[in-house]
Amino acid sequence: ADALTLQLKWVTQAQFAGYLVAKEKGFYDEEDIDLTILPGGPNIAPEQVIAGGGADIIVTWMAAGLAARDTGVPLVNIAQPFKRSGLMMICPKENNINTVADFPGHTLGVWFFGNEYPFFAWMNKEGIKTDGSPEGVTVLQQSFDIQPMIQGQADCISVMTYNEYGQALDAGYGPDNLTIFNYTEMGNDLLEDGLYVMEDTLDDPAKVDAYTRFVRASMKGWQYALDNPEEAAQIVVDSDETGAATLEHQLYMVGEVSKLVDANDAALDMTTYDRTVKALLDQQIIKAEPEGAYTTVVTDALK
Amino acid sequence: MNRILPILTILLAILAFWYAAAIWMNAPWQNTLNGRADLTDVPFLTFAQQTWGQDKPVLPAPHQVFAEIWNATMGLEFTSRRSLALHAWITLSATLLGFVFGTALGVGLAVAIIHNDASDRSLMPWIIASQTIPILAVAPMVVVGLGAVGVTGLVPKALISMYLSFFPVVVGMVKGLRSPERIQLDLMRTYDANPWQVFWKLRWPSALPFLFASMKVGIAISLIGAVVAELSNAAGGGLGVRLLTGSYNGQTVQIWAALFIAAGLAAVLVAIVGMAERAVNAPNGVRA
Amino acid sequence: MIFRHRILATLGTLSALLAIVTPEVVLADGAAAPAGRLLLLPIIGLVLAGGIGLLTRWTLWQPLVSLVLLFGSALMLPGAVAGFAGAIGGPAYWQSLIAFWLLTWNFAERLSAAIRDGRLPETGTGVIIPITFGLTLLILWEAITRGANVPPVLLPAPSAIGTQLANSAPILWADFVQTFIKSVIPGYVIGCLAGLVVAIAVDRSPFLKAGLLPIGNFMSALPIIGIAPIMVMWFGFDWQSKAAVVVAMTFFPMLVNTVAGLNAASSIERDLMRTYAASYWQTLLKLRLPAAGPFIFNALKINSTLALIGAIVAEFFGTPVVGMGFRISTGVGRLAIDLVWAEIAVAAVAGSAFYGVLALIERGVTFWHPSVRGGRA
Amino acid sequence: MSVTTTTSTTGTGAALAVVQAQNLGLTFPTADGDVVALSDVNLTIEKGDFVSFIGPSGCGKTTFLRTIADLEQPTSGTLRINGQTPENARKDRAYGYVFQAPALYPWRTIEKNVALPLEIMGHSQAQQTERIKRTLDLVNLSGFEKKYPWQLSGGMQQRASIARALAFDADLLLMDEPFGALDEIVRDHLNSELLKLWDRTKKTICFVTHSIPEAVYLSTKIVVMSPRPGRVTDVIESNLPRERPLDIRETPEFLAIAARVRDGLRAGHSYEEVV
Amino acid sequence: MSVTTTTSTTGTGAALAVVQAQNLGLTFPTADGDVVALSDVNLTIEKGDFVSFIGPSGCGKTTFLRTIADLEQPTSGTLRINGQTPENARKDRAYGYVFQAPALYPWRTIEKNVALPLEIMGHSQAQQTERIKRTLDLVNLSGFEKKYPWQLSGGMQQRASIARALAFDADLLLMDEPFGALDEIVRDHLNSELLKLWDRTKKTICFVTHSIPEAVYLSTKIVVMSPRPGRVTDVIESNLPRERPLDIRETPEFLAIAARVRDGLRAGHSYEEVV
Ligand SMILES: Nc1ncnc2c1ncn2[C@@H]1O[C@H](COP(=O)(O)OP(=O)(O)OP(=O)(O)O)[C@@H](O)[C@H]1O
Ligand SMILES: Nc1ncnc2c1ncn2[C@@H]1O[C@H](COP(=O)(O)OP(=O)(O)OP(=O)(O)O)[C@@H](O)[C@H]1O
Ligand SMILES: Cc1ncc(C[n+]2csc(CCO)c2C)c(N)n1
Ligand SMILES: [Mg+2]
Ligand SMILES: [Mg+2]
Repeated sequence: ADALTLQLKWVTQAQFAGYLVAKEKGFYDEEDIDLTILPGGPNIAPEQVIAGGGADIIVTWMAAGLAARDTGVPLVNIAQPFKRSGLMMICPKENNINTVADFPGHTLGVWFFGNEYPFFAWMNKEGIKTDGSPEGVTVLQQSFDIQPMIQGQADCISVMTYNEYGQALDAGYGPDNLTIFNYTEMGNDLLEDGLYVMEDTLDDPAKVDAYTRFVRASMKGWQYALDNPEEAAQIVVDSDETGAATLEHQLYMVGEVSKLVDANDAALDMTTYDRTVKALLDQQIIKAEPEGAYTTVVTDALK
Repeated sequence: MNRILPILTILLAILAFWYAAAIWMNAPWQNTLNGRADLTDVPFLTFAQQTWGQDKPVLPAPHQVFAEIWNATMGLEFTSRRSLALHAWITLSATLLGFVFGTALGVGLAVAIIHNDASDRSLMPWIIASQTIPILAVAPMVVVGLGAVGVTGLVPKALISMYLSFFPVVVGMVKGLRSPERIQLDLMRTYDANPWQVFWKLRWPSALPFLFASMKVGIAISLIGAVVAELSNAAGGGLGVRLLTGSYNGQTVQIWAALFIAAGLAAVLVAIVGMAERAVNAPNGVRA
Repeated sequence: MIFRHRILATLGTLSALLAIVTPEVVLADGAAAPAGRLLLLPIIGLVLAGGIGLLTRWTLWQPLVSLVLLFGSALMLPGAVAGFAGAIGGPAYWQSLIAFWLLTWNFAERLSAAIRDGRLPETGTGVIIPITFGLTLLILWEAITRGANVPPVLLPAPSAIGTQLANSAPILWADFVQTFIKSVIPGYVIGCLAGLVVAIAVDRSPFLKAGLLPIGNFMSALPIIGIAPIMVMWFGFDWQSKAAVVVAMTFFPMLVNTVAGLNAASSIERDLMRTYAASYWQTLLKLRLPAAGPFIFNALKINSTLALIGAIVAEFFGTPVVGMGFRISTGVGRLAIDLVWAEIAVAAVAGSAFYGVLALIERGVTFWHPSVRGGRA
Repeated sequence: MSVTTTTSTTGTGAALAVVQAQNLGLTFPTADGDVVALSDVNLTIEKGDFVSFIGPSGCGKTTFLRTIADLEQPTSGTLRINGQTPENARKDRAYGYVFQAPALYPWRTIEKNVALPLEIMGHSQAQQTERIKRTLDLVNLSGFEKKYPWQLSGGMQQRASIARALAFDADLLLMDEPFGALDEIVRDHLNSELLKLWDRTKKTICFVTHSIPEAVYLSTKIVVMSPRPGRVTDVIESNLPRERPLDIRETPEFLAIAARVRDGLRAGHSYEEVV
Repeated sequence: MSVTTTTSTTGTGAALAVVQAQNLGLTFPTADGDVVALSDVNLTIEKGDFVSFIGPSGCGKTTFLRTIADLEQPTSGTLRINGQTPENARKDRAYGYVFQAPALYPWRTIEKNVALPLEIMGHSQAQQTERIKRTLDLVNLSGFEKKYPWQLSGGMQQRASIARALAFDADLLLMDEPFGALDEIVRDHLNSELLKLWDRTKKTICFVTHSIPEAVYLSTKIVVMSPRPGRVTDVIESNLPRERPLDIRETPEFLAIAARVRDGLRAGHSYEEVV
């Protein structure tokens, strides 16, 4: 069997249900792939892990992947199961923020660690300064939870539809007392959880073949997860070594993730890709139009 | 008895203060909740009880924390991923491994330093400087870097523990190995003792009290190292990971429970070193 | 002693000689290799000259010249051959590195022997050895990261970090102000003062002392760093929460040390005060606080390293978009690892300077303590 | 034992007694049983007396001095200093104490160490300067005012501690082996200086020593003690003249008293268990 | 100064000399200038001599003993121990050294402390047991074998350290104020014990003391030293018989020698700068 290591971008949760289910269900074994899944965390940069040789494939956001490519880690997107973004910004109504025009003068919570690019692209597009000046907004590096909103430390916070938004709902917030800015609905979405490998490995046909089988099994896993949310959530909970995942929350997450993933099509959507590249170029996060940052050999082979 | 009483009194005072603080800190959220539920004029006692029973309180009440500790240790199979006992064990093993590494490294460096002027002069300033590096910043890179060369699991955490715990050991041991007075060293010289004999018959026994004092600090720091290392890598579990995930999910009770268990662990470890100290000292005849 | 010097110098010189004659095993690029070898030769020659300088009889200038030669060659080693893949990373390359290491070690041995024997003054020359050691580490680091092709995103070379230090000075300064000036200093001052005051208060009551001390001892052994997320929850994301973490981390070491220090005055020294029928405050000010000085400074020094770590860790749990901890965590996320290391370097320098200043003040204030007047710390 | 003692010490008008001990006892409770440090001690010291205490190690000399100084509490009997309780006497700053060890504060210069009691007792700056100068002169330490204790030899440190005890001019001096660490010549010198000081100032001095010649040379009264439990076995009144040149030590009168002291000592000295 | 000395010490057949110092000098370099601890010392000690060194504090007594023991290096002149360099003598384990302080290792029992040199010199277990018993008997410490040093009084500790120096039977004993911490009675006792030991074993003994009677009582030769720089000012040969009861100290011969020593001491004693 071909041994492959997959580095996730975050802790074990239903955001990665497809891979976890495929492993648990033996889909990788069927494809003769011996897969190790490494959970991520707040200080683990998958790009760094793969550059150091600690993983073969990583799950990461396109913006972070391209930025890494720009700094000399030649990452290539081989598949993109996530078609839409789950990122949102929510503001409790009492803060009187109803449109983007209301932002100036307020404090906004943003996730960093490679997750900040969509926000800055959006602000860039709206022409809002992010340096804390009165006519701009004050940015706060938000912890990966909704505490800044509950504590009133930020006027708006970042959430993922499938995770923190659920926590906000639990805490008694909802569409009627929140203003919600959904990146996808605003047309500001950048590509999220894609699969990336190192460019030089694509020269090796055997590797490409292994990647192809890996992606095929993964998509099968996604399909299975979307079809059987309860079982998928249970698998996620069982795979979590930290014991932090709860069935209820993971079930919610599977439901929300299913709205973002297309289990039948792993191919990259070029419109979103172009938007992502443009956003990064506009912000000068990358200096030049990327060449060869994606390949279709794997997704083509799937057909 | 007259040693326990003051401690108990202080503990009670802390507990009382804690309950009061819990009311105060959880009140805003409780007011929001009550407001939503259209509850007005809640009597104070009821309100207090509400603040002590929140799901995700800003400050959990002591009984909530202890209930969580109980449920997450005694209430679960040890092998369950939710079991804090399991996570404590994971952290403990990294702590112990790191402590052993750290003590060995510390003693080794100290021996080099006292026997070799060049090492003393070159190493000591950098050993101090090494401790000013924010280890938490380096920890993830250590984990990733070692992962890249195939070292995963316990060892990277243990290395971070080692990095923190070797320091008190070097400092203490250098002091200890240098603690023999000149006259005691001269005595050895009049016997024409060789360096090996001087070390084992004089320096080492005089350094033992220092070694144990440093090991007490070292093992507590080693635990901090393990927790810090876990904070930066959720893989594999451990108390640090529980702190982290607790914080992601706003599970304050879980954070506090993990903290308390870490605290208890530190206390037990220090106590064990203390017991070892007494066991070793007894035959050496050192006064209690 | 002299014998060991000889062995070291001989080994080092032999190693350098070997570097000349070792054939390249791997020739990555047939054309580049001979050129790389050519470039390596004069460098190895320099190392050799340095080694021979060390081997000959001891006078003061010889080792110094050797050292200059050694460092000169070592600095050129990774730099000059950067373009020649065949030479870098080859056996000759590693041989010269080993030679370099052995010879600098020999240099340090000789210099410290000279200081010990009184041939060189302690002041001034005393700092050459640690500096040499630090430079040697840097050079080895540079040479190894380059020679072994360590991915820069895992561990950048010191030169890259240095460049980043220079280029990002404004950012680094802003971060330094946010973390060190705004969080560490106030937190440190408040934590230490509070520990001191509480210790003095506790000291008056044997009951409180009996109750608080074990608890304080216990608390100072705890992973207090774990309260960072809680403090961010309580005190907001700006510097206040970081300062709070620092206060919590520095309080207990100070409490415990001061209480121990207040008991450090010997019973005969106290009896003396008693024979004068001195009041509590007179005894405190004239005897017990001065006697506690070394303990208090001990806590101050411990706390100086704790404080910085505490503040940086707390920044991992939410901060404005400035600060050393913030830069480090986002830097890793953006793979700006050289910036991360530049930040770490700033932290280390700031921390060492903080510690150094405290150590200096300690020398001044507790000049009378045997550990201070007895020479090296 | 107390019988011999009583004869020579009681029956004196209490009005003049600087120290008066009656059936004084002191027991230290320790982990392995009580230690009786003083038992049934009867002693009267009158104004202007120079009393030496001599006895084997551990016989309770230091304890007795400490009890006078209110640093230990007697467990039985009564003790009066200038007719008051030891505590009140201490609060009156009735005595200066020279400990067995110099007990100088290492962070203070010699002059500041001598100034310590003056500061505490609230003397004016001018008075302090004057007294420091005078007492340092007296113990031959002029020129060392600005030195720190650890820069001085053991003997100089001991002299500084004597200066400190003299600085505030208490009428009663308690000195616990002040010259133990000094060589014979210096000791001789300080002995005669001390005698002169005593003669000039009419202070009352309680002096602990291990040296028989020293005790005989200095004292008007020699108290011989024996250990387990600490008792006074003999009180020897010296009839040597107040004026004592150093070579008085070779006179038969001197040697006779010394022999009596030695006998008293040897009697209380059950060799094996004591040393 | 060296003139007086030379007359009485040189000119002896070097073959028998245990210690032979010629123009010996030792200077300590310190931060504030050099300290001349010994200068131009000429001295010959023959086999079986009991030599006392006496002189004010800081005159170089300890330094001279340490130089013999190869614990300090002379900066001028020559020194021969049994005709060898001090270093070789030390490597031959030619002497036993009793320091000014007991320097017992607190983690070893008394018997283990005495065993220390034997362990280091590789004596067999049986030999060790035998010698420990013998030397502890000699210093009257039988029964205290299993005690730790801190469970013993100062005097007992000092005796243990003497036992340790005797255990390996070196022919030369260097003793630096071994009885300084003891009271007079115990001191007398140990003095006569030491004399007996010396008489019985014919060892050569170098003995530092501050006490004139002690020096006179014990020695065949008294070396008087004076400080700044440390010089030998007088070497007094004692003609007292080898057999010396304690009351020899009251004889006129004894007092005469003592007076001579005292004069020698006082001469070298420029009081102010020395203490
Ligand atoms: N704090 C104490 N606790 C218990 N026992 C004590 C204490 N202080 C002194 N002793 C004991 O009381 C006895 C008398 O001690 P003290 O110090 O008065 O003797 P000393 O005559 O001054 O002896 P030295 O000549 O050695 O100074 C000794 O047996 C000693 O062990
Ligand atoms: N290591 C040293 N460095 C500098 N000076 C020293 C050193 N050791 C001794 N001295 C000085 O050498 C002189 C002689 O000292 P030594 O210890 O030999 O005196 P001593 O006669 O033994 O005095 P004591 O009777 O007080 O023991 C003194 O002035 C002392 O300060
Ligand atoms: C390193 C890292 N940080 C944040 C996200 C974004 N994200 C995706 S899900 C989620 C909520 C946590 O469960 C967050 C914050 C990420 N993908 N990787
Ligand atoms: Mg005493
Ligand atoms: Mg001496």
